[in-house]
Amino acid sequence: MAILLNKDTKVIVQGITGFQGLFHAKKMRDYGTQVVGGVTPGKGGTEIEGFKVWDSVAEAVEATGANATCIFVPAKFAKSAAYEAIDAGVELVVLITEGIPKIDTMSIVKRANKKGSTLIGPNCPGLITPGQAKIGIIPTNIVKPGKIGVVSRSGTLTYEVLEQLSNAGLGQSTCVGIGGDPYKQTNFVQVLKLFQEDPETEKIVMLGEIGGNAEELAAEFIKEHVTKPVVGYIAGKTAKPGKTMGHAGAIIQGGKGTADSKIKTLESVGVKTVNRISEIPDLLK
Amino acid sequence: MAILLNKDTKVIVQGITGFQGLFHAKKMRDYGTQVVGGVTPGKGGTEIEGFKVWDSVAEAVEATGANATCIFVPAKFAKSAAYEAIDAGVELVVLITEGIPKIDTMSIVKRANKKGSTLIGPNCPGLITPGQAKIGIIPTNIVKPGKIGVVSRSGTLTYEVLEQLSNAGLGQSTCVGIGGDPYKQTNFVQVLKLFQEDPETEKIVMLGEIGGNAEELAAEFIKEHVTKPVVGYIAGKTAKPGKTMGHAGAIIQGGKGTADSKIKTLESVGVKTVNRISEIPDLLK
Amino acid sequence: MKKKGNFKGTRNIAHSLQIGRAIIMGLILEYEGKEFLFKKYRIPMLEYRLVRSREEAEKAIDELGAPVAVKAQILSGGRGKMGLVKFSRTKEEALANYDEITSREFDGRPINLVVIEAGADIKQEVFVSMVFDNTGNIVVLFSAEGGVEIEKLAEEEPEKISRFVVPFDDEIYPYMFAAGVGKQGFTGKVKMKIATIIATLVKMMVKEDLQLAEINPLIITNSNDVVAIDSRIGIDEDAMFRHPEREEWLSAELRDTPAEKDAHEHGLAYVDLGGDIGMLSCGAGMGMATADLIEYYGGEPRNFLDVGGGASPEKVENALRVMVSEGGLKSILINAFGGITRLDDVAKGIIEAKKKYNIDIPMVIRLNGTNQEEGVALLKEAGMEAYLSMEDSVEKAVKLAKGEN
Amino acid sequence: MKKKGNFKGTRNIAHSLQIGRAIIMGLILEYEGKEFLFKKYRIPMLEYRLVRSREEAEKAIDELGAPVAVKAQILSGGRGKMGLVKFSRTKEEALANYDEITSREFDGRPINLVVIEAGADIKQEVFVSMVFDNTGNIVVLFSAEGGVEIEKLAEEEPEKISRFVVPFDDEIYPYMFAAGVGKQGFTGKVKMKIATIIATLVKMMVKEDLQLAEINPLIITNSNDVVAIDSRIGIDEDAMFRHPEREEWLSAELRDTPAEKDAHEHGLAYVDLGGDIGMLSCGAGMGMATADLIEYYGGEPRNFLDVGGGASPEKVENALRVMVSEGGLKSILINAFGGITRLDDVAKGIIEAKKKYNIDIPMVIRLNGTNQEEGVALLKEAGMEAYLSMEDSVEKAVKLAKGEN
Repeated sequence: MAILLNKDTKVIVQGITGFQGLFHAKKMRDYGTQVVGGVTPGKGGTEIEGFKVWDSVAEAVEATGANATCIFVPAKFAKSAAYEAIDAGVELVVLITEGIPKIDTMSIVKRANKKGSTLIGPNCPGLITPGQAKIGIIPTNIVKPGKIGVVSRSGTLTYEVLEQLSNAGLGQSTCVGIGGDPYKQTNFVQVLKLFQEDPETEKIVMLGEIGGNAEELAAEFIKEHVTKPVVGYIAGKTAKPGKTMGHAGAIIQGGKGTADSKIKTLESVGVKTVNRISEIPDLLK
Repeated sequence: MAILLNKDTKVIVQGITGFQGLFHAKKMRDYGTQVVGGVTPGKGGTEIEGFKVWDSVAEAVEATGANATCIFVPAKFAKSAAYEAIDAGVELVVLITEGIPKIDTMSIVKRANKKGSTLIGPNCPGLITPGQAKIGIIPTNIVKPGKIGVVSRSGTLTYEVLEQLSNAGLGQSTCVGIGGDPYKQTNFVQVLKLFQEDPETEKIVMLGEIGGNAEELAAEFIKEHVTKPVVGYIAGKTAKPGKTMGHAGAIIQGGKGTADSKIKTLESVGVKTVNRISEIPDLLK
Repeated sequence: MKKKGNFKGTRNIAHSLQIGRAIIMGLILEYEGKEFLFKKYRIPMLEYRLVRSREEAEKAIDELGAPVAVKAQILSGGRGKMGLVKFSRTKEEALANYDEITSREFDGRPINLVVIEAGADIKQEVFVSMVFDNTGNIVVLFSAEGGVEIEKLAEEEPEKISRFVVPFDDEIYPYMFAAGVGKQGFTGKVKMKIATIIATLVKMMVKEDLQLAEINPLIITNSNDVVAIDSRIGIDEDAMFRHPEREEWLSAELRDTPAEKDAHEHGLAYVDLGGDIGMLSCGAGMGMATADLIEYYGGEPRNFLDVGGGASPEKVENALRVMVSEGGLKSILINAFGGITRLDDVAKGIIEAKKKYNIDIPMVIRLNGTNQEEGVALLKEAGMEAYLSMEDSVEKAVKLAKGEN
Repeated sequence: MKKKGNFKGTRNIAHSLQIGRAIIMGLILEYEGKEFLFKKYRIPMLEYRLVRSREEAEKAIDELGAPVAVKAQILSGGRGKMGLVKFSRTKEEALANYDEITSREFDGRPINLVVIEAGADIKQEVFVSMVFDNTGNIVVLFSAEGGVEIEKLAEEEPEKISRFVVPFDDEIYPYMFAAGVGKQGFTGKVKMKIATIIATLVKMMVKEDLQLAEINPLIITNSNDVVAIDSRIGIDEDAMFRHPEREEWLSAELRDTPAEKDAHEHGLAYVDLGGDIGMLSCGAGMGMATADLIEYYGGEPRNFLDVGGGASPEKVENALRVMVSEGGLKSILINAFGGITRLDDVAKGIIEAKKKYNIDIPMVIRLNGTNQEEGVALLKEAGMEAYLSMEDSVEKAVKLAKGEN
């Protein structure tokens, strides 16, 4: 089963005629993902490396029945691209683009919530269900099918963890990179819920970072709703506390958001946390 | 019972320190309406002719429990004033102001719909429940309590009708002036529904005008839901068809909106229509 | 144009007499739509010049080079059919067309504003037009078949028109129109250029307080550019306080006849209806009903003239001045119902006007309501009578206009 | 500031090392907030001049007339406590304060931008500050007790702070803040002036892509004017493409150290962390984890330096150049996990940099993943070794920095 994505998911790539879009569209297809085409406004009716191209998501969806999209367009156009996918009723919108203005991201999240799309990202590596399909840029050579669910705020760090898991013989059900931006729709809680409900996922790895309160919210959720074992890692212990967030920021943030407070909160609800990534596989055995 | 407004309704007046606001606040109070105060931003804490003044509707509502407002502020500030009332949870918002930009009116209607306020107007004379209370500018000397519900798109024409009804011994349950602007929340249909449900209303008078499709929608509603007798009048037979509405306007409007087509549609669902206002009382007897 | 901000006026309803309340707007000139709106929003256009004299026309033709189009600037669509837009292959032809057009009149005024526009390289003409509906949506029509017979096309081959319905407060992007434009046979760059222009117009509708935005034709050139040849824009006159510069536009002058302008400046609503019975009402709905009643009794109202509720003596006096300034009246009907209006004030205004402007056209006055007795007494003093019933007064005015008694 | 538009970079996470990902922003100068934002939105202010020399300062003091405030322009709050804002009763005092302030340094730079501001007639100081929360709301704090001890007030007397939560996409009006401002003891005109300024700031947050907007103090004068004395604004650096003029602001220069600036210009993320182990990672999360691991083994990273995923040899080379340009390194750790990144590219960059910049600081390299064999082979050829495990490489780098082996 896995979560969010499997071999039946029909994926389009927005920005498919760009360098990154095309490169990763091919990688996705090579892995077995059903990439049914792509969208680049103004290039509709053409074809590129075997991918059909449409001018708009609505037209691509009408023609192919796509239910997922992977967005590679530049930050300046990301809002319009994401809106387009959401408006066309695409169920799973994976927004790889980084550097999107905060206001634009908030608008995208709001529209996705309103129209019922699941939005992964922005500024994320996407997701992969090993052995079935991937959307995004997670390398395929470091994953293998199995029963560990992985959810992560960090991109490259995830790859390190995936490889260590695979090397230790711990395959993955699905790995979701939720992305590093502060505003998002799909956060730890949403993915933990899916992993908890997924019969193929037995244990969960959660890779967090300093800042914000996503890990704290995850801890609350785990306490109430997650019965599967969770192993956690928080990056950023070295980081210095911020100085630029203004009085309102400081008052709202309070003492929260540091690595230590996150680790403490997670431990308090039964999550085993590690100091070094290399300790993760052992805790899952 | 009557509809929308009775002697227990607590009314504030927005723009109460302006000439019109104060003049009509006094008239309303004189008629027995519970005018519990008024709002003029920047004049909070003062008093005028026995009315307490607040800086904002929220504060006035908190202090008085007001559940209705009558807005007399200039068109330029009408949107903010109406938003303020809606946000403060005021149930009945009567917007007298005319000349409000269309986009502003659409925004007000949308916000009222979203937050559950009933909006009467803009560009309307307000409403009166004879013998109990009035909100707006309908003269009180021409009405008398009774069982005829009156709903009208026109201001002064309504007064003529009210006087003829009263002179003929036909008192009114409530008279609602829904206002002449094309965009509104409370239209014929909404008022007809309330009159149909109101046990004190026995018969209904409906004063329409050329343009738009409010009368046509009313006819549809009457056909399905109104069992009480309805008498109708449509002003504007003399009017020439428009030339400035563009192709889109012409195509969307089609042949609808003329006095003749409205009269025909109303007659087809059993509404008795008249050519002269003086014929109305006889049809109600 | 009258000052805004008074909370109970009558201007809108005057317009509604002409066009129905659903769509109330002030058209602006093609030139204004292009110069003040399309340029700002970067809608592609051909080069053009506004000219006011034969010398300016000649200079413009020389600068742009033949062929050019010579286009009368009037507040109306259908200029092509009227022969007021003329394509001209040579300079001589262009000047001849300029002379012909400026020799004509429209709406009772000479035509002296003309646009000279560069010639176009037209592969296809398309059409886009949009208005608000009554529920807060912008309704956009688009067809690959531009030209003037759009209403006919809508009736006979509705599938050739794509219709988009956009909530007024949504954010607007070209993708929203791509599939619909695609259905009319466009693809790739041309499709997206058209979709972008439609999106831009929709944004303008909200940001610029428009009530109508139409480009017909929008052309596709042989090099696949998409270019606006015409602009037909209606503005929301109630939003003038947000766009004060529009008070100075040429169209603000052209929109009203001199009598309408005079009336508006005094806070009155005035519409010329073409008959012979001068009509003054206190309140707009009453005005409409009175006009209807005049026709019911076989007469023809000369005008719609409304002083609104609660009018002062001065306002009534001014209204009568405006009314008689137009001439052609056979009788005058004053229908005053006193709700907010004080009838003694109305009577004072009538008496003063009659004296000041030596009005000797037969006058029928109806007074009913607030301060009726005082009003009737004042009239009597001045040798005039008043009716109580609206019907009776209208019937009398019609008879007088027909020379009966 | 680096160019935007690449879809997978690393700049944000570098900032996140300093301030946590929740609030990522670039502070601007008080002067810029006032000159480029407050003026545009008509927030009332006192007269002020930006001066860059003693002559300009003297001229400004003469023009404004004593008393004046002399205010250092630095990218930080708390200037009062640092003695970098000084009220001056006379011209002499003002010049002395100017001399004192400009003799000092902040963040390793001389202070040479100063604002001279007219003296204020202060009846009361109040405080307003706003940021976004993580759910798309703007959170506004307002207190009638302005000054610098706001965090303390929030803790000890929270009822003295009014908190407003406004959805980012709502339309904003002063009425929304009137009751809350009223609760802090204001009424009538002063209340509405404060509410209007708060509403204006909230609008600015969205329209101007801000991440922080704070006025502390906002003052009420004896004539009941409400005037912004300070401005503390953080901008969303990801929105720079909508505000290209900000690239030219003075704060854009001040925000980064020279090494950071150099790094950003080459698409690298660089943060100075103060230790002695130079650290280069391919990917930002990896960088954070590597820094943590360095501390875990008892070392101190000199920097956070990230080339991102899929880096070219040139990028790696530039990163090493930036790293060594800062000095003070006892060892260098390169942690490359090859997912998208090709490790032969990383190896090429390392070899080239070592040669070009004569780097003789002990270097520990970890290569694991895509094209690992090729990378290791290239290093071997150049006389270098590579670790496979992250832990081992970090441990080694820490030992080297401590002079162990």
